[in-house]
Amino acid sequence: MTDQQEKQQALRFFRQLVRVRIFEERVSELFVQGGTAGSMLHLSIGEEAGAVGVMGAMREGDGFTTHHRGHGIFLARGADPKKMMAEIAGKSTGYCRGKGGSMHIADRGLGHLGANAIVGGGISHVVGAGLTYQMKHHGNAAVAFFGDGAMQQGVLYESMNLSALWKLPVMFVCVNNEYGMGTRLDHASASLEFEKRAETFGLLAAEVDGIDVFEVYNQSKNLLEDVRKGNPAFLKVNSYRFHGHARMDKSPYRDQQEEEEGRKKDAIAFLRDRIVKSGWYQETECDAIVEEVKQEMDEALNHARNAADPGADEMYEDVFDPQTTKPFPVDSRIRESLHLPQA
Amino acid sequence: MTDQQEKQQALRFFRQLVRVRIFEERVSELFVQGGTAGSMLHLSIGEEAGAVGVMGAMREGDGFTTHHRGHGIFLARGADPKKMMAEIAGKSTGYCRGKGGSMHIADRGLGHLGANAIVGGGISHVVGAGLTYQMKHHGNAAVAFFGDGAMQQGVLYESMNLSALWKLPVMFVCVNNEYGMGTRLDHASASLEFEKRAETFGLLAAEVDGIDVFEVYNQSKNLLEDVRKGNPAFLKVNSYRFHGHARMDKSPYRDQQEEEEGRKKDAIAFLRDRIVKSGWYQETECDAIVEEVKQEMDEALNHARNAADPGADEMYEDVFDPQTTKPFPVDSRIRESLHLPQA
Amino acid sequence: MTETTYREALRQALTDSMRRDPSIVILGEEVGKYGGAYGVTKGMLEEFGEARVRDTPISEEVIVGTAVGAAMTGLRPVAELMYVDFVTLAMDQLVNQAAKIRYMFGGQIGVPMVLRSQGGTGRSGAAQHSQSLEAWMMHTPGLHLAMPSTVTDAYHLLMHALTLHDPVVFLEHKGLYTMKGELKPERALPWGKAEVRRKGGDCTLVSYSRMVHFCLDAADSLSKEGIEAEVIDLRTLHPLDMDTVSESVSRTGKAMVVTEDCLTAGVSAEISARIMEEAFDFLEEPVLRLSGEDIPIPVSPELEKGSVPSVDRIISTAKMLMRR
Amino acid sequence: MTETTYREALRQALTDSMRRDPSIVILGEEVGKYGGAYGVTKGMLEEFGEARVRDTPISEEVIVGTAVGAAMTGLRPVAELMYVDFVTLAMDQLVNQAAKIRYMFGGQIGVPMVLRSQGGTGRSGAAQHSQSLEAWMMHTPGLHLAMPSTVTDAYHLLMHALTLHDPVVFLEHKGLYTMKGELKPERALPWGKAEVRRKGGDCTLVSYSRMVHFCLDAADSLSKEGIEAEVIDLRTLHPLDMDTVSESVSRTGKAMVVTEDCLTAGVSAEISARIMEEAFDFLEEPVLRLSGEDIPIPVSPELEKGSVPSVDRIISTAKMLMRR
Ligand SMILES: Cc1ncc(C[n+]2csc(CCOP(=O)(O)OP(=O)(O)O)c2C)c(N)n1
Ligand SMILES: Cc1ncc(C[n+]2csc(CCOP(=O)(O)OP(=O)(O)O)c2C)c(N)n1
Ligand SMILES: [Mg+2]
Ligand SMILES: [Mg+2]
Repeated sequence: MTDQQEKQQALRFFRQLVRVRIFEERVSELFVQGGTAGSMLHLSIGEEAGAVGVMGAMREGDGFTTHHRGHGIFLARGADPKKMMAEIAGKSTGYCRGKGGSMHIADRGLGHLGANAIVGGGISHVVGAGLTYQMKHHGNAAVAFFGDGAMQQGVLYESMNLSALWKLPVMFVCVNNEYGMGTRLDHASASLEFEKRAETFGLLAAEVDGIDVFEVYNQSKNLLEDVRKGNPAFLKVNSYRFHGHARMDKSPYRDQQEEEEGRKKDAIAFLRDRIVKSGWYQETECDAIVEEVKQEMDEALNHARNAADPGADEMYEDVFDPQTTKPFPVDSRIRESLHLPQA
Repeated sequence: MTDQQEKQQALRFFRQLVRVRIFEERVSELFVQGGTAGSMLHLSIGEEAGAVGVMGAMREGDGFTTHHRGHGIFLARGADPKKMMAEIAGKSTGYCRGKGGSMHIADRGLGHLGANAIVGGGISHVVGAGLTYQMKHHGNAAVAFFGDGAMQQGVLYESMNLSALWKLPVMFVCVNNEYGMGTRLDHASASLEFEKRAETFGLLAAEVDGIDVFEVYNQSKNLLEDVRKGNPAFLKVNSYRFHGHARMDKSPYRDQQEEEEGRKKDAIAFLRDRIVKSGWYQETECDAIVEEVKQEMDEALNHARNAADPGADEMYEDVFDPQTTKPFPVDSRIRESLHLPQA
Repeated sequence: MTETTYREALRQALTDSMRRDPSIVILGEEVGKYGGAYGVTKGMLEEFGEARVRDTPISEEVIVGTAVGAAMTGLRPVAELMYVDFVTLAMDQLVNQAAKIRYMFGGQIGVPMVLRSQGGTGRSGAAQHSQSLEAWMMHTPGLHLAMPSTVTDAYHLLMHALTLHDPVVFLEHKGLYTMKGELKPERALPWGKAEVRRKGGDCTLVSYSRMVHFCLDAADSLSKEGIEAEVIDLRTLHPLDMDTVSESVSRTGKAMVVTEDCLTAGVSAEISARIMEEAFDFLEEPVLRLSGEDIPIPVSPELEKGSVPSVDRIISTAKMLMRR
Repeated sequence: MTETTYREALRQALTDSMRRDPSIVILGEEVGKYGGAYGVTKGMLEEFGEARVRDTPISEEVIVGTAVGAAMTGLRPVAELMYVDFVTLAMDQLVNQAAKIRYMFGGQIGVPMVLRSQGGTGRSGAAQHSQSLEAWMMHTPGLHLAMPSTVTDAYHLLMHALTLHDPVVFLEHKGLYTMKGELKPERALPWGKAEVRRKGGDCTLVSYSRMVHFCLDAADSLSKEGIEAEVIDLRTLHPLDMDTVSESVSRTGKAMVVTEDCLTAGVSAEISARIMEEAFDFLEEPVLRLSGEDIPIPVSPELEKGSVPSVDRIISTAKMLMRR
């Protein structure tokens, strides 16, 4: 990368990081106002560089799945914050027409094969996507994002093995934020040698400090080059979960000092500092971006607030391909059995 | 071990190995005569040293589970071949009263917590047994025996992690016979670095050549010492499956040369050779043991043939603790609903 | 009268049982320091220590498998799955192992464990955090299955579950944890007995777990319109007390089963078929099933509500049942 | 008439479909070189090569998860689970993922895959290799569920399954693979239509998979004693063709559901409840359920046989049904 390219890249990354951060803050507001569908909202504040860095190295045509803490990843992929926010609010204009919500956002067009509310649930899907790419879309890669908690789910190891065995273009990205709910990683896993472990399943492996989006980007880019050739890889991005597990959790199980230390791993502050210190841009230019993003996200928030709920009958749609079979509503069934006219 | 001890040990091992081999041959006969319950019979011929060596290092009070190819392991533990053979024949005098069969033999008294017909199904039970021992029977160990095929089941890694995390007295023994049904291990696993892998889950790990029962014994003994102190371990015993996967399988997927080579890994021939060459005992003494064992196993075979089938009503027993609830037989239910007297 | 929450009653049952029986251990995700995702085990780590209240990694299959192995060797584990939806990851251990071990081994080895979990709608948890999967367990021989609806039952059923020698699936409802009621320590209907929660001679409503309360509310309204509904709470789905149900239907001639799980091949199918088998001659109308729709649970709060029975729909359905 | 086995018919359907549709891939344990544990895919590796006929490790969860991901991105996978008992290891992928993805994602992404497996008794496979678990899938919205009983249906249902845009669970019976019959290539009853396999006006026997043959044999014997039983083969459990069943029961007034799965909360409960709901006024007797006992399957061949319906018991039960 030339210095000029790096400079421009830095600004693009900065905007993306800020977008994730402010989007999540707006989700939080929406929650406080009672506007979200439920409270199972997992904010990715503190993990922005993992999302932006890896996504920066991905290409059009690549597919991916995320865990329940995937807003930032999808946003970094180019998601429309309005449609995201509407989905989080359970509204009809959302990505999934208000059926999926925060933990089940997906978009076929952007290659988002789905957020998943089962810890580890989406990991094996990229093995399948990788198979499709190997057979039909050579050069594409499939990437699974998941938390450190999923390192303890057996399906991850089955997935690694099969990817390596079949030489699939698959990358496994562990977004390590040190915690699975209230359990610190070292209380969940006896060994923390995850890269070595991945190697013993036949994968390439690397670890990167999630404070530096450029580092994440570079590592991902390197790995993805091999991945596209059929060498699956594992990448661990180390970061810290700034807030609670879900919006209601105040993390009473963490001590203050640890939290303060952890929150210093702030990829936005880190990058801003570098931008300014390198003389690439002024503080004011950074501020301007922040303001722009705030406006973008306020609009998303407003959109979500004002969007319509799905119609009651939509409940029965999308269970099956509409050309085939449909659920038999409970009330219709009862009326039929009593020989009463349908309502 | 003194030479005298070693010599006696050798003879004990020899007898055990021969018992396993001949027991399996008799099972095979029983099958051919149509006397077994079904055809899902998995013979452990070729894997005798794994069974005898590890069991030799275990103690009374230790618990274990086995996979579907576990006859030899249970026999080496001290099982009564009559009750085993009867169970394999589905007879009422079997270990499980004819309900479990070859793949579900168990015996509380001998610490056999069950053979399992689900590949990987019994592995996590030793984690639980290990927990019991840690809390109530300090010094005991729990050992899971499973095949190389189970190395691809996620539950193994969940089990390893939890054992290491909780420092449980657990040993995982992979009886590697190179094949899972028709699939050679290198077609099932991209990497064969299983010991290293176990280490990255926080376990002690070792590999041993299953031709030499003394080696298996020594390695097991070493590991078990640490295991009993709360350092879980993984042991891979390398052997070869002499015959087909199940009694009907002729292994057409293996080439002859490989099979010939594989069958040279014969722990019985190896030990006999050593016994004779070391001048510990004569050929004739070995032969005498073989004859004795043959007789023992013939008796087991006869017992199984002549034992009674379980009574038809036993079907409803053992679903629940007899003090509580019992299945409602389908026919009784029908009679009741038609107001007919019970049969 | 001292009021207790459902959550506290469960905790009390665990605590009383653990004080009595040193072989009881609790294991599951976040059961210790965090006190349980729904707060049931809060404070128990402090009383019983890390050896008996064990936080596990996120490894559902091994959580249940470990409980099975521990139960086989002399402990009495209470394993917790945070959401019943996650039992999908542990079905082998629950169905092929826990439920069958006594049988496969000819009665030698029992598996005295309790698998606690919670299900149901009400928190916009969407398709993977809102299911009611009890029909699967009811269909599995070898399992006891309890689904308490009241504070008192939460306590007594859990107490009893912790004395059985076979695996018990104990399913709570996420919508009931904060419900208050009187915990009557002295009384305990036997395990496997249904309870008539409200007497009535016009029709019989059969239910369990949260839907019992919906039925009771509906019955109150119906009563104002002159319809007296009898409300039966099954309490346990195995054992299943059909005698109480049949006796009621033989008086009312009209029955309706109200459940939150998906209708097709769900619990209401079994109850409905059984009512027909046992009270055919008394039935004036087909047994109605008012259950969850045959759809995944949508996240939208409005759609979610519409996907399972409501008090209003119980009322209107009961009226349809009573119309002629 | 050319005779074909059930196994060959399945293979033919896979082969014809794969020749037509290059996006179809087969994956599972031993499906390639070994040709499938029950020989269904024998020779297919040779014709279609290793890219399309894929042996997998023993990793059920990832077999199904891989199929889901492949289906979401443009392939049409046929995943095989060697025994349906092993679906316990893949329930999360089947139930929480495959079945719900279209819905959760608002209709954007379908999961066109077929999950083939086989179940049932008959080979002394004992408790973990003999189950009939179709009720679980029938209870899961989002899944099609086919259970062919004949050579012709084995072919046509599988052909059709491989054109649907949603996940299909396709359950064969281990006791049927060697059964011979005529494969009628031209005829195909629509997906979701039940077939009346035998006409009769005295009572209706409703069944699917292997039990259809038991019912037909029983009906032949009953006929000699003057009882004419109508035998209905459901063919698919989702969609479920109750019209054909209700029409029959409205004529006969007497119905019996014969299934191999455990009775409680099994498929026969659903069919029984539906018959009552749809043909209540015509029912002269309660709908009977002749299903598997509520026990794990024992290994002893005699006990195993006793644990599921037999021809003799169908006959004797039908006679009881007809007694008054
Ligand atoms: C299979 C399963 N088990 C448990 C849960 C409950 N749960 C949701 S998120 C979570 C913690 C996950 O930790 P991690 O994977 O590190 O992701 P993070 O929340 O830290 O982003 C848990 C236990 C779940 N959703 N799915
Ligand atoms: C969960 C599960 N998947 C598949 C099978 C079918 N099966 C039985 S044994 C076997 C091979 C197992 O190989 P391995 O673990 O190496 O044991 P071995 O037979 O070689 O002793 C397979 C695939 C099974 N019983 N359980
Ligand atoms: Mg985490
Ligand atoms: Mg093997």
